[in-house]
Amino acid sequence: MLKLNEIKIILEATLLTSREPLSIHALKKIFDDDLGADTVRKILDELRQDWAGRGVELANVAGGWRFQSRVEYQKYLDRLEPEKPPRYSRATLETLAIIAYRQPVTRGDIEEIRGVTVSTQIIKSLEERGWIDAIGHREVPGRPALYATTKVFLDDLGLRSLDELPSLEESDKQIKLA
Amino acid sequence: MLKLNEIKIILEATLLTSREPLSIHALKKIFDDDLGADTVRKILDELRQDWAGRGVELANVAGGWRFQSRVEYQKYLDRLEPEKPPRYSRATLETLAIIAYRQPVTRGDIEEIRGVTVSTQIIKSLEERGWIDAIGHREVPGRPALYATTKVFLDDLGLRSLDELPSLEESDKQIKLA
Amino acid sequence: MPEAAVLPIARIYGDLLHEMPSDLFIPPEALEVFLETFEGPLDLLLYLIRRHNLDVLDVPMAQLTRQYMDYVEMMRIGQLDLAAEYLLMAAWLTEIKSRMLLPRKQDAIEDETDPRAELTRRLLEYEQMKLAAQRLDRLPQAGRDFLPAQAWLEKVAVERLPQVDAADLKQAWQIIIGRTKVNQHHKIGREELSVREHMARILRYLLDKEFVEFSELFSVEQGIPELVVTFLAILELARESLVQISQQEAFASIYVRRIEVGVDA
Repeated sequence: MLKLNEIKIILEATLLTSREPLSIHALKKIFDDDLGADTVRKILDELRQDWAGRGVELANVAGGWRFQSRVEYQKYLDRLEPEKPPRYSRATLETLAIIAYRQPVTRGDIEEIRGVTVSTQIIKSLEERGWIDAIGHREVPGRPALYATTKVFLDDLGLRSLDELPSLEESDKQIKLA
Repeated sequence: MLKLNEIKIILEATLLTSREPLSIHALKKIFDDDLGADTVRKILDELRQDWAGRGVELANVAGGWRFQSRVEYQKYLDRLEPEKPPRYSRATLETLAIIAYRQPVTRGDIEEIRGVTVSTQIIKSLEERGWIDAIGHREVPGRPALYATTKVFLDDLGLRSLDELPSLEESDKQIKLA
Repeated sequence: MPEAAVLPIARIYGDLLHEMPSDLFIPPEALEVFLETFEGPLDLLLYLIRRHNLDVLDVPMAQLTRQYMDYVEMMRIGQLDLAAEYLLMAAWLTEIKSRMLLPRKQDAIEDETDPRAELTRRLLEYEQMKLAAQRLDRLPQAGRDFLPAQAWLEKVAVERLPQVDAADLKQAWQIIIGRTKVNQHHKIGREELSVREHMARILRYLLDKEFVEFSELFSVEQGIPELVVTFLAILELARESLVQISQQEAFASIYVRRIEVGVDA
């Protein structure tokens, strides 16, 4: 059984390294012990207080909890950030690639191809960007939404049609699993 | 003029939000005041101590300074992110080792040492990971590319320079062919 | 003891194979697994030598060559894809052995090097790199053993969205293939992509309509290739049970509709 202090250290490390906000539900999954949502929330509040007066704060945003820079310190951080645009996580890129190459697909299709769960967050961020949309449902139990890429997606990538995506003739496996 | 404590808060926030390791030279640029490299280094050392015993540590790698999770906590972080970078096959690892220890080398050099053909896929996967790149050509017929490891490779392995690679050892048993 | 001697050689039906049986007998079904664990002829030779060296200091060339040939023969019988490198090594070993059998002349040229020296040099160099690779793999690795901290950088001004280009998508796809080993299932050429694109276009078109006449989905002015692709897209949609194609009687109009089960669109 982990001590509360240990749990706090683990929660802090998790939130500091996560690319996406994490819900309490997700955070609970880190621990073997059946940790109550209340306990997690209490520790998050403690953490928030621990971080008071620092340049980074623990915030509760729509998607969950995340560490983020405080607005007051923005001017310093801006001086560093070179002109490098942010990048999507591998999970997001792979999801997008599957939708682009195999459309129309359901989230289940994507999960089957990737072999892991696809978070709602990923689908949502691509939808919000206007790159994919739900164009119908597959008529199977649960009626999952079918996703396809949009015209905005083609425009943003400078493509006239999906034909212009690189074709994938190579069949070589590039990375062998050990 | 900023107080030392203020500088520390800013440095911490900068390093926590940066996508890449930051050199002392880069960190100095955040401040209007002409901050000495010594001062920055001193504060970084303090920060490192402040973070002792936490799940995240301040590390000094080839590209500079960066906050990263401690290896001991990875097992917790893994529960949230089921995806890991691919484990490399022995062929890929041996190719990487030869490039790391014998650089710059051509594909022919690698094949000579390993005694087998090195597939294009292996070289490509290491290039795509950003761990190796072609830094020129050997001026022999065919002008084969010369490969070397990159700063990203050192950063990803938490090393400051190639000197810090595990030292090469010969097997303690000699080979005597009679 | 070098690590190679400690690690299991192969896993057969869940059991770890730690040592080769001394008579070289390998259950036929284990042969392929076993031989695939070698990274090439140098690796195989090292294995044979290191097994010896536990008690014998000098490895007799003749014996080494014979054992190596036995393995190569097994690969041949097992109809494994016997890489040319293995045969090249076989030739080299035979050459060394035969040169050693030749009587040496007293006035042999001084600078004629011992043919075994080059082989030894290469074996040692390979072994060194093999060990280095193992050590390299044991270093903590970003993404595998630790993660860089990444607090969210709040952007007050314009939110900068990640850039993606077509090459990123291709690379992402290749990584998926690499991971899942389902390559031939997912070979995608240009033709298929345009069919996929039309499938999405048709489904989108059908989104707020109940029935659409078959011909309505085609635009004649786009040319024949376009018609063919549209047709293929409709067939594929039907195959994946995404649309239903119906015709009341022969020569009547054909209608296409999205498949629904009692739910309004």
